Amino acid sequence: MSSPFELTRNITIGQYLVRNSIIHKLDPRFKLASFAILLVGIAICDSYIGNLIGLFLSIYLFHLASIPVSYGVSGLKPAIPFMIIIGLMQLFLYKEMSPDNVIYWQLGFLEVSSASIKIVIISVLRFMQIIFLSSILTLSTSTTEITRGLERLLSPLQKVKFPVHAFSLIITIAIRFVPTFAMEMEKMMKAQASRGAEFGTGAWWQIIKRTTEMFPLIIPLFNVALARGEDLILAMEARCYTPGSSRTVYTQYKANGNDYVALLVSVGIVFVLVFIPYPW
Amino acid sequence: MNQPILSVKDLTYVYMKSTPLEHQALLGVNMEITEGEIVAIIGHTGCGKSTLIQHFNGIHFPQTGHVMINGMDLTKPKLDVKSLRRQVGLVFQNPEDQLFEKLVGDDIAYGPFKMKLPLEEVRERVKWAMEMVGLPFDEMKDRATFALSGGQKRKVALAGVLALRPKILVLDEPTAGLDPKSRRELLEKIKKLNQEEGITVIFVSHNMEEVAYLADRIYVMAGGKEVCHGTPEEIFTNPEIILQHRIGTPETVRTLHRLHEEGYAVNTGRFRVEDASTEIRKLLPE
Amino acid sequence: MVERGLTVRKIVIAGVLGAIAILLGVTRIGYIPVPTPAGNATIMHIPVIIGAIMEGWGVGMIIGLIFGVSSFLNATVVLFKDPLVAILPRLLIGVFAYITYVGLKNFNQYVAIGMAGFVGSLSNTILVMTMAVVQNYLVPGAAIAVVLTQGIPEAIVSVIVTLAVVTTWKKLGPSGKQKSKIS
Amino acid sequence: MANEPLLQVEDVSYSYKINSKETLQVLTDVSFSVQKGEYVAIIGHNGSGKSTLSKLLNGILVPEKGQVRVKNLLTSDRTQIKEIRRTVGMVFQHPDNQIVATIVEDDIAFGLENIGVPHDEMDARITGALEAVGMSEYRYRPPHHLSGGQKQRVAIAGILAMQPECLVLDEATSMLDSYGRDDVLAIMRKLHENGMTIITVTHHMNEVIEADRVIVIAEGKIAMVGSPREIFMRQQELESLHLDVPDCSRIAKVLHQEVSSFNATAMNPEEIVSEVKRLTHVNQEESKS
Repeated sequence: MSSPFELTRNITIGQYLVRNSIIHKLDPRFKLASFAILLVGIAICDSYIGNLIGLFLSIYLFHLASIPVSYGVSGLKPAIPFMIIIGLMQLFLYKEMSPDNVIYWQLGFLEVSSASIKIVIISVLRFMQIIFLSSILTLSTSTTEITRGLERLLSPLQKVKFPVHAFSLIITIAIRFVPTFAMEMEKMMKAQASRGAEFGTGAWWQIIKRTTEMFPLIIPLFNVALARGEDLILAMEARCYTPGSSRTVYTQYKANGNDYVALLVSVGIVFVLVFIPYPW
Repeated sequence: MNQPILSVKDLTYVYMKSTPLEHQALLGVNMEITEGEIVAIIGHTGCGKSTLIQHFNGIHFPQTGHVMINGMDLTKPKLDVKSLRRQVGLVFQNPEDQLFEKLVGDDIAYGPFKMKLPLEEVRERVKWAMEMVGLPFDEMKDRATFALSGGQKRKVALAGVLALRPKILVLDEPTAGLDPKSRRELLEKIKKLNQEEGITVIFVSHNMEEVAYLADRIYVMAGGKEVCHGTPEEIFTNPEIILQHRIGTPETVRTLHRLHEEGYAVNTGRFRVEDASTEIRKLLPE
Repeated sequence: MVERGLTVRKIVIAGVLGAIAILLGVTRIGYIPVPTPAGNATIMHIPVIIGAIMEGWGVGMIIGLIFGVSSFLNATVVLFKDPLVAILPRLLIGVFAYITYVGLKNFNQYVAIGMAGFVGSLSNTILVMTMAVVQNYLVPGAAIAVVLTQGIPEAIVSVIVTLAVVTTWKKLGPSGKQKSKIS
Repeated sequence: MANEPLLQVEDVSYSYKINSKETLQVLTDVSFSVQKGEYVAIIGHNGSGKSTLSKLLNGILVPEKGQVRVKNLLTSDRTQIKEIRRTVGMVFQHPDNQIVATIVEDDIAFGLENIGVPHDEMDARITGALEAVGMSEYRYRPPHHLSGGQKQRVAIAGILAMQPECLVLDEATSMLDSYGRDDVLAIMRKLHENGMTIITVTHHMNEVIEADRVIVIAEGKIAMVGSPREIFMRQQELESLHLDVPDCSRIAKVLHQEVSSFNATAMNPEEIVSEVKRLTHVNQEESKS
């Protein structure tokens, strides 16, 4: 019998898998940039062939990263019911006014046309690629690296007074405290349960009752978080942190050949996906 | 009437079973506690003591082995968890974090209200619980919880558990982080609950002065098992156990052990300041 | 005391509330079981609203971004695998909540906080649904139905939670001579 | 060059606003100074004002009345605040709430980045600081996998890397278990031996035994100042301030009452043992002769 209180088990932020692959070793700046470029390509590409190529390439990336494809597939599974619903809606409700759109079936405002079939299939393919790509990114890059990479990528924005470092510091703090709060929450759930707490007992329409029933968890969670925040403010000030003042940087990345290759290949793939006029 | 109120037999527990993070927390614990006792459970961080005490009120259930509490078998599938939790009150570490009602009285009344008791009875229980922990009922019940000091908040949290009227009170590090004054007050209240109300107390602690002050018996845990148990005097006189399990000892005991090492004949288990003084006095010339 | 830009306080509050937004998203605590088409009302956007009330729209926007990205990364529904639906609308929750709060706070603190909770929550639903229509996931009729059946209960939940958390933290507390239930 | 104190607190008063009308006076006319290399313990029960006092030492709070000087810099001078805070480093009570980053080494780098330490120098400083607290093997770990005591050691390393001249520990051991506390106390001892100025704020009497000087704070004022030995002798006064005396001091006192030649100022097991030895030895000598 497993305990209902093992919260930490369900936390999947930072699913980082330690491997020694080419993908893992990429400079996070370049990895993030390549990821972004590929996403844009996938979002624009609306041909069957282009999307199939994209799907094939994203599966190949798992191989490159020495990560079993099953990790990506498991990300797809929970989405299937919703995909079916959305797919059906698009299938019957999507309308397009174009001369070569063939309508196969029609009933009232419902219609199935060549355009609606295409949009369903393309959406499914696109969705799979996006899931696979983001899985590879999060499985091969630690959250720390993602944050650092993001900070460096955004650093040109400093010129227009965008507080890049403060921004990445916020994200770092958020990621840093998720496991802490999760443990806190776990303790809180146990403690309130021992005092007889029950959740979701009111009649289904009693919104207020059902909400206030969660108070024993929600209120302490926010209180503890904000109280910790107060402490952290002092600790950061005591360590000479002043927002906006100049600072040096500890982790420095140096891009090597592989990184540039990765970027170029990504641009190449986008070109292949978007600019080649495929027949379908 | 020598039936133990709580008994643990060959209890094992594995966290996150069948995941990569699997972690064996308990490897066959045995324990017997008699009604009216105060028992301390001590041991290094990660020895399994928190996991063990969370079995006592149905937060965890035995994976293998048995836990019997006041005649209830925790391995039975149709266990009435609610009734178990009324018999065993569990106070977690830093329990003041769990206060959520704006008013002291409301927070303490949370448990009794959840038991669907009539208002009159709830009030009686809150009043009793507050007085047991040393919070005057009339003066404190309408106070705002967030305006209290750390020590007072902890008393409110303890009262919130006491209001369930448990037979057994289980506390995880009850005085951690309190200042000496609040610490002493809280320890006195716990002792009073045991002596006047007959509540069986089980507590986990790192503070050996506190263990020496409260406990009738000590269980020492290490690596997911109980390694020995006995009265404080028995445990503190045993230098092997102390060394092997890195049990911190009260300063009094440390002094007596030092004297013992120097070849003086002293009883090393005399942990109270007065007793230790008497013990040393015997060595000195008239 | 008006301090410009991001102070240490703003950075830290945004960080810890962002952590709560992530935590609520990856565990079940973020869902309150009340009757809606989804089967529950989410409170994941409430840290955004609270951040905006406490530290202004900028902080609200950043927590909104964290919430959005986290819901994008954790999305199991295709709708939220689209950053335009998952992230963009979330940036504005805090802005709406903040404007509401500032507009009403001189009238009455409690009303201001409650309304900020309501407006912030409803803007979340409306903006997400708008983007869903724009991006062709839903037809306008379905989106309006969702706003009414999911958005309204969520907004009510949001009012209750926001009020409770903010008044506790700001120590607005029991106004005057409130008595406990057992008196 | 006269022996200029590292830290000077002069007639400092401080009060908190409870609401628009009421204020709560927490410190009244407190004065003391700390010399370089000194080990000072500030002790008092909760609400005595000791935590406020510690926050005045590096300019987190600025005195309402009076002044605080760090190496002759006024903490009220906000342009000097960075210099003041790199001179006086501060470790807080809750180990979890002072770690900013997701990896131990990044957290230690945080302070270094803030004070603009060049990149080439950082690595050596991080290595040194982690070694000083015995946490080198945890350099690449995320902090949430560490125990409370280990986190606190990381927090200390984060300050040490900034190479302060004085370390203030604001109840830094109160959330730790006994092992964690012993580890932190051992680090403090070692740092002090190497010349670091240490100010520890605590409510545990047995943590002040090693201090050169103890300052007892009660109701916002300095109630007693002296060596630990002098302070422990005033057992009744301490008890009236809700402060404990170490058990060994109490034993020594009891024994002194019965055997007047027993030194009443013994305050740890070693000193008790040596007193017993001295007296029994004398006794043996006497019986021989």
